[in-house]
Amino acid sequence: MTSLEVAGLAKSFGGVTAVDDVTFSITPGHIHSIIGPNGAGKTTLFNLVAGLYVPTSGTVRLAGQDVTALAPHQRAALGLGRTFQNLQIFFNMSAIENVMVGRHLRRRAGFLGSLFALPSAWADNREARAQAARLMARVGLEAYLDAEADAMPYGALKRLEIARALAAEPSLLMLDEPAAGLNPTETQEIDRLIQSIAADGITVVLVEHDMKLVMGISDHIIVLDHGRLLAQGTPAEVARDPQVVAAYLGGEPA
Amino acid sequence: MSDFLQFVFSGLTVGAIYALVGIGFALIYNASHVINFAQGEFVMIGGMATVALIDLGVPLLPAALVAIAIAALVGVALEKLAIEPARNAGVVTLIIITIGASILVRGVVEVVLGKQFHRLPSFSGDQPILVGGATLHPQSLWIVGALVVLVVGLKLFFDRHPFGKAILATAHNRLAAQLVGIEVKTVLVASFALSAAFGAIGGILTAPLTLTQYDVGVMLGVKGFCAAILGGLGSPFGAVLGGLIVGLAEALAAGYVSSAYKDVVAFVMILLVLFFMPSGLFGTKGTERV
Amino acid sequence: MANPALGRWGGLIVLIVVVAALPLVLPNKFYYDIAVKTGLNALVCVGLNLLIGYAGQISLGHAAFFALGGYASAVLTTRYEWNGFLALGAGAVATGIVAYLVARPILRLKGHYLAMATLAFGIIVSLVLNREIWLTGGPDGITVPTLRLGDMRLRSAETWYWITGGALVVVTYLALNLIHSPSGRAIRALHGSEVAAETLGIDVARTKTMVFVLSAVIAAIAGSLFAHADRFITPNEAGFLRSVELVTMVVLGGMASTFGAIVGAALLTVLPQALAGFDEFKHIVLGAILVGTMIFLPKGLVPSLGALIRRWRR
Amino acid sequence: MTARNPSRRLALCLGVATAVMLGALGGAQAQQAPIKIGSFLAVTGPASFLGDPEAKTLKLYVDRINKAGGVAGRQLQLVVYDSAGDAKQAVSFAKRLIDEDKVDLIIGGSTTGETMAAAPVVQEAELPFISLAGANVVVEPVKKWIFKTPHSDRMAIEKIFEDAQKREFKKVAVIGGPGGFDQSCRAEAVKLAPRYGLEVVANETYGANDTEMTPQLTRIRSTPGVQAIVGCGFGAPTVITARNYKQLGMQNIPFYFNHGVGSDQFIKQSEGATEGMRVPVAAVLVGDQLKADDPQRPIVTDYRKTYTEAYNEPISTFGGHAFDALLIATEAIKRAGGPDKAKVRDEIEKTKDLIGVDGIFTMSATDHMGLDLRSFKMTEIKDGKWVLLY
Repeated sequence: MTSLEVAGLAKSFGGVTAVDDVTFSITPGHIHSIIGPNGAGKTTLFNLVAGLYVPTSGTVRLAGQDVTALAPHQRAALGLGRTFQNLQIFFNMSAIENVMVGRHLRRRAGFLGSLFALPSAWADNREARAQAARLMARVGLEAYLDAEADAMPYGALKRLEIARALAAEPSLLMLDEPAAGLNPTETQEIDRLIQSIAADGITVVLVEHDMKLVMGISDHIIVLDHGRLLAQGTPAEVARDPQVVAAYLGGEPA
Repeated sequence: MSDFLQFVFSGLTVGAIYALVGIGFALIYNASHVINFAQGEFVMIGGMATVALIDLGVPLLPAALVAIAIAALVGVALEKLAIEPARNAGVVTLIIITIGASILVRGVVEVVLGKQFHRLPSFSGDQPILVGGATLHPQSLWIVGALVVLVVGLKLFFDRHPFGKAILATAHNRLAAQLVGIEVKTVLVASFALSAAFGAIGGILTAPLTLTQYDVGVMLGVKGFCAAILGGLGSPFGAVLGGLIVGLAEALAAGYVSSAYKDVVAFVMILLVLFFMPSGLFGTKGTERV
Repeated sequence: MANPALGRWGGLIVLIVVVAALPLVLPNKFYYDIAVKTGLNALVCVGLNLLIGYAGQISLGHAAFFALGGYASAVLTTRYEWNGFLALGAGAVATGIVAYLVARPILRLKGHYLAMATLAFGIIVSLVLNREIWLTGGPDGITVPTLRLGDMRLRSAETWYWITGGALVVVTYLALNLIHSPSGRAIRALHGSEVAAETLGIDVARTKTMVFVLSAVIAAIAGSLFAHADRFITPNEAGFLRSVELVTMVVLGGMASTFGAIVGAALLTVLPQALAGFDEFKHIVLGAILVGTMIFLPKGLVPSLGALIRRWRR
Repeated sequence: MTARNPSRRLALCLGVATAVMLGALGGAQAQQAPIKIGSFLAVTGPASFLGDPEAKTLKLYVDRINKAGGVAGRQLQLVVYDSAGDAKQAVSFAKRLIDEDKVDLIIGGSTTGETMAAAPVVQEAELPFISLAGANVVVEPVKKWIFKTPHSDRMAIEKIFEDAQKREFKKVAVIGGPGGFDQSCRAEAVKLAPRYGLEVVANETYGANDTEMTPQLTRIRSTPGVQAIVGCGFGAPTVITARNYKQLGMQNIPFYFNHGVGSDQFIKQSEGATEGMRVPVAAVLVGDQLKADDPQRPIVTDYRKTYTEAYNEPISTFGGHAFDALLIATEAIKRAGGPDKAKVRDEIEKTKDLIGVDGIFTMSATDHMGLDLRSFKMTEIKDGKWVLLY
């Protein structure tokens, strides 16, 4: 049983092929990283898996189920969560409300229940707030509970996105450059956080530039270059792969 | 057949005005990504200012030129005083600002020139020209002729003149334009002035055919917006085609289907285009980056 | 604010107190009439604010829903002699269905395109109301009979004041419920980031449709009440400028602020009255206020003032 | 179009326009409160042809009456609101006049739309209301509190069709707008045509804010056998219709307009397009051409002189409607001995042989207009002037 399976996936934008015939699978419960130089197609791949882009060809399977034709919110309901390279915070809400949105899939009250404040909506609110507060504490944001999102520092927002994604209780969590723009201390904290998430049994897929982070925590690495799958394997295997060294590691002193 | 020709004449005349307003929308949108809901007011200013000047005894040509200049100045003022201070505002806010500005402009004209409606004498008399059984008003020739001249002029300006090229470059990529030393602020001001002038010319040319009043700008603005969207937002030449299509569709619908529903035609058309071709007939598709 | 819930329900209590106390200072029927119009505009704006302020979707055609509700009441009660309340309900349901049908294709659009599409929809509705004279009476409007509750004829301005005030309090209460519920957070998430909302399992198209239909139904009910309160309605109620007026009320008062919407509606209903003495310059003043507010208080009056008070407290 | 009078729409939720208060300034004799006359008129907007001279006439004559000592020993106070021709605003202003200004009587409603919109409010408030609107529907069926001064659209159509019959026309086309007055006029035309041996072969309509009527006129032009066109309407659309008529080179088809165009403004704005058009109008417009023994001649001459001197602009039939309304009202108040609403209403209904500028009024419980065809004159526009035919 695989957590995520991608077969022959391709996406082109008006003649430019961003992802080209990529096939790989991801086993449950580990930390997987997708690396590659800028423009290798990592974020496009994320967007294809999340369902934000419709692939030109190929299939995506989540936990064995073909989701290629499903909308992003349907994939989310199947246990797929993610964060974004360019922050996608709800800046029109407080920090804790951002995380509470993450509880959307776990709500019981419907639209009318919400409108008329039925007991189910009250219960939802109570439960969501408690869960959100717990998750914010877990990512180290307990000081920001009722802060307005647009007044928070960048590093905190990065962690807020992770807390929000966790609130949906995903089985597969995709993190797009969680350490980008963070200082070394913050990066270390993120490192620990990712490991603890994986320790809870959530499959983590990471896109990251910080090689030290990637090499340190990944169980399995997928290397993309120019939209194509270049190599995959353990950090040690990948680091030894001459193609990878040539294409990526060699080109950038890490 | 002569009826058909008559409707085509009528449609092209009206369409040419929509086109002029539509070009204005496109120019401003290109430079600033603002939809200027005050665009119709430039048309109104053109007509009303010319009427007022002629009433003061100024001959037609100088009166028209001064009216165009006044409209251009209002355009510049709009950019400097209302758009620029709100540069980073959202779409809705900018829409409200331009709507507020249009109310302000109408209010000023209402106070200065009154609320009565006015007319201009036709440029070349009212003797209709007979063409294939249909009649063509000389003023229609002026309107369509002016559109052709302005479009060709605009094309040459964009292709040949360095400043025209700068405007195009800014529309294409603002940051890059800034990096190669284009004064984006000047481009903005010029775009507002230019689109105001186009609107004013439209207003002056139509005033002899229809009537002009302090509030004629509203509907013309909306129709011009239709033209701009139909042509693909941000494409001045698309807007010209969009305007002519809207005008023709209206006239033919009025003639053959129901005059009561001619305005509906334009809006139904725009809805269909938006539903099935969201980037307009001649626009290009963009992709959202995440 | 230390406790957001306090501000929320505190605001509702203030609203109730204002509605209850206002009659003490209203000198005659004419002022009741203005108060009724303020209340009905506020009603529409509370609903419209859910769409514009919270969900972040602009509508330049919302007056169409108001007018559809009003005309449903007018036409069904005059031409088909329906009971007024039945007509009101039918109008709300029918408007909801219309809104549902246009929501999907229209709400796929964004920004200026959405503005254009909603504008076009509104204008089409107003044109139909103008042209179908046999049904609507044409541009000169249609007279609407008095609303009857059993044997009671609801016609005095005072009666309508209490009906409107009550409706406003109820709808405000519902709106506040919604905003601070799971569905409400989903609605607000659309404004914050549609992609993020999608990846958290929010069905974007469905959520947009829900809020669009809800705001349309509220507008339709307000329109029905308006038709009966005024006993007259014209197609101008569906017009482009009426739609713009409604959006302006929301934006002026403050987007994503329920009480802002009410304040905006009150201001733009009462302000023209206050300016009656400066008739000549009324539009200049109004235009200048709109532009000025948007430039200097881009968040609208209520949120901007709220921020000011919070800063001052600190 | 919907965007009728736009900035006003936006600015006015309720609609409040100029409140012109011409109060009793002679403090000495003002022991008694003044008699309040309220009015809502289309001073601006597409029907400003009508409302503007009406408002000016009311102001002028209320002033003169006050200077001459008022009515029934009391001064008059005039409150005028500008409804811009919008029915919605007319209702608001009618309410405001009744509830806030507490007027004793209302004159106004320049247009049929405004009048019919305000009618239920006025009926309910039970105060006399003299409308300046043309359509027959205003007084038919008779409404207890509502009267009107202009000739009705039915009379206009009768007058036009009589003329058409004399010229041996058989087939006519009708063109008009969607407003109440236009609608009513077109309906009368269709209804009355057979009685005059006429057939309405084309019946075209345009939108309230249309800027050109070319398609409608083109269709009339290509309808076989049209011998005359009858235009129903007032204000800007009629001017555009006339101009398009000329622009399409249709002058070979005779054109009649109804009395909604009865002002020099119409001729002036149409720039010669109206040459040869025939219009039935009230006597006031051709006052200088009336026979010397015409009973209306003195009052018409006096009104023309007074108005032109005060405003330095030509008179219109619309100002005349307002003049007559004020005349009927003041005469009734005099007879009633004060502004008691019920008494004034009864006295208005008893108006008999009152010579006004529109004609000689004799009202009754079944006739709240009180005019007949005698005072309605057929004119032709020649060299930009109204010329009395008969």
